[in-house]
Amino acid sequence: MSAFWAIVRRDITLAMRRKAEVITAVFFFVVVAALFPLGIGPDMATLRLTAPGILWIGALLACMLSMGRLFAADYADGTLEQMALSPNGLSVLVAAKILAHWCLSGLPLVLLAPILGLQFDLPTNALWVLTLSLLVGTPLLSLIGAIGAALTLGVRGGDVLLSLLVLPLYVPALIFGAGAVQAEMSGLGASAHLSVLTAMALVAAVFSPWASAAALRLALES
Amino acid sequence: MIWHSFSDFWAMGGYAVYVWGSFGMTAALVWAEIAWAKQARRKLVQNIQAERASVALNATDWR
Amino acid sequence: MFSKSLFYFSSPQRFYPVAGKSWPWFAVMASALAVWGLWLGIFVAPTDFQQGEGYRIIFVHVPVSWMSMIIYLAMAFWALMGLTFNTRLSGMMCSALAPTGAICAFLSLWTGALWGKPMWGTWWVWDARLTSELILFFLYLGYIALTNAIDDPRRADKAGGILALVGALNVPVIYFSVKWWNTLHQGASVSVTNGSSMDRTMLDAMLIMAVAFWLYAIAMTLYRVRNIILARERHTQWVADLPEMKAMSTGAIT
Amino acid sequence: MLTVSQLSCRRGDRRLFSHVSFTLASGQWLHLEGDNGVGKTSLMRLICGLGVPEEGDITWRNEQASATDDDEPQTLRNNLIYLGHQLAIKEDLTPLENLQTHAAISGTPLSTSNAMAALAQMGLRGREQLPVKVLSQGQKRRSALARLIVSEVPLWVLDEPFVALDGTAQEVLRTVINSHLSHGGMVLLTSHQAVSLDGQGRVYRLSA
Repeated sequence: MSAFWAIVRRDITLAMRRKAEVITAVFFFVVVAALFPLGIGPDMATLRLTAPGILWIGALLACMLSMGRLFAADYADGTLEQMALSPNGLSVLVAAKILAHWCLSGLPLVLLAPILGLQFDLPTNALWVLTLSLLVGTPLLSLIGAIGAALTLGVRGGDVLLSLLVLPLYVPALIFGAGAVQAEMSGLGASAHLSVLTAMALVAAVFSPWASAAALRLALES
Repeated sequence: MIWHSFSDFWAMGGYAVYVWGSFGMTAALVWAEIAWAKQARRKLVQNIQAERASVALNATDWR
Repeated sequence: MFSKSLFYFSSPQRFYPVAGKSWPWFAVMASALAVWGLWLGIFVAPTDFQQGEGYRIIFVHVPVSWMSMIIYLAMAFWALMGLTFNTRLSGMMCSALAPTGAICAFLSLWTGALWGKPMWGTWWVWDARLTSELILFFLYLGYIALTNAIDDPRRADKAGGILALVGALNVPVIYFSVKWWNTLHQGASVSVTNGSSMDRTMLDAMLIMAVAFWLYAIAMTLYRVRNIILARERHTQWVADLPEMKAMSTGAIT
Repeated sequence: MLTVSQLSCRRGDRRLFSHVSFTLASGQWLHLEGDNGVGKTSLMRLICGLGVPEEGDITWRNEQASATDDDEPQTLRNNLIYLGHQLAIKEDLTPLENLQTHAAISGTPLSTSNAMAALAQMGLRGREQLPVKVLSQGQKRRSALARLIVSEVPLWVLDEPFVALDGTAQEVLRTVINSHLSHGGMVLLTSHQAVSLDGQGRVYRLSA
């Protein structure tokens, strides 16, 4: 277990010594969310209706943006092969990297979302549900994205390929995440959506590190 | 046989664009897929033959 | 006995002639059934009293939609075989299936849109089936793009296999999530085959067409897997000894 | 004891080497030699489980080695340290942090004082807390080599360990390897220059 936390700490330390990359993804989220009203028009009723979808798609793209770098640096400098040789098992270390990725790219979005939701005139209860749905949903995005990042590691045009592979797999997360906020606003209650989202995140938490580790071994063997 | 005339058949009861659009695209893609696979095979066989021929040629030249 | 013969033919060298002998039979049967099914579907089946002649689109739409799903399941099956038993043929079968699957998914979308326009008055409806079909099409494209981008065939096969399995797990989740989303939004949930009272001839024609597409997919896959085997094994002696390698080369020189 | 028997490796269409066999027992070292591109690195990666051999076996203490995620302490993967062309050093971390992270990954217990001592032995005294990016190429390699000093595994697989090191550093490395051999360790290494080490050593010439 100490190896797990060592990797989490190392990845966060590395990111803190190069803050620009983390800040870029967060800034991207803010800019995208600010551009949508300019494209749709300032009508508050429309904005309130579209806000959950816009914020969720923004989060999804921001997560995508940083996903390509998840394993790239460790692959390039040989740390990944050392991880593959670790007696702790590669999948445990991959899980640590996914957790660190979420702390750096998912968590800031969760914290920012209620502020951006205010721009869209979301009611208070909807803001809470939005934050909660992102809190459960962004780990799911990191987990699914990790499989794509591992599969496309070191492949020609990997970044574009990554989005082609991963975005379709994000559909359920998007539907239930944005749906939770819409259900709350329409008075149906969000608990059903949030439980499905949680269940999907838990399944992905079991399956994704294992599948990613298998894909990473392929990248190392070729 | 349910059609009374040829033009009747083509008109498809007013749905000609939709029905023939569907059947036509299906036929076109099936044809394209077959042509593509056949061409791929022809190219591949030629490539392999050329490769083998060049290996044989170089082997005699260098001796 | 079964598993023994299974592994016997899982060698590309042994499978190559088997595939070569069998694909023409599947192709002939597929063409014969397609002619029969089209004859029944276009010339014999009566006009639908609700949808007029427009319903005839189902004779391609339903078979290609079924095939797009069956082919993905077949890919997931071969992916599982490849990852558990480590047989080389499995990955080749997987990548041989994908293009036909992608074409079927595209045709399903195309014919679905052409069917939807006269029936619902719109080219596209965000219902569970059409949306899942669209995602399925993206999954096929992703698989093809990934396997083509990786140069090392071993990694391409295995990475494609992982992707196919992850996708296969996701398709039902996507279907049910879109379905739920749709009911919440009170959208149209119309099925192409309203199912209630289909004429016997219509049903026959549709099933015959479905079998024809199935056989077509098998023939195409066998044909394409031969190409893949040749490309992978190009430097082996058995490929050099193939009659087709010699027949054409003497022809080319003289 | 490490036993490699009838190992063959293929890279794409090209066969690198075939039917490589050797054994390596406690206290022994083996110098892999061969022209560029003959597959020395590939052979080392196969032994580490970072590749799949076309045919042949690798056994460790008479057990088949496997690359899968099994946690049994007996497996070869848990008994070796691999130092490849890529140093697995993070430019933004200090040598001390790099060493500590690596110890955590490889499951080696390591106290800060031991880590400092190892870095000092590699001649990095006073540079333990500087980011690696300000160090020279040779110093980077030395901070990677400090892993050997703190490691507790019997088999060392070293790909060109002497490259880019000055005379002093080479001498230190030789001392470290000799001490490992005298404690019953095994060393498999490649080098473009002749290697003189204590203990029982051999040269294995790899050819296509």
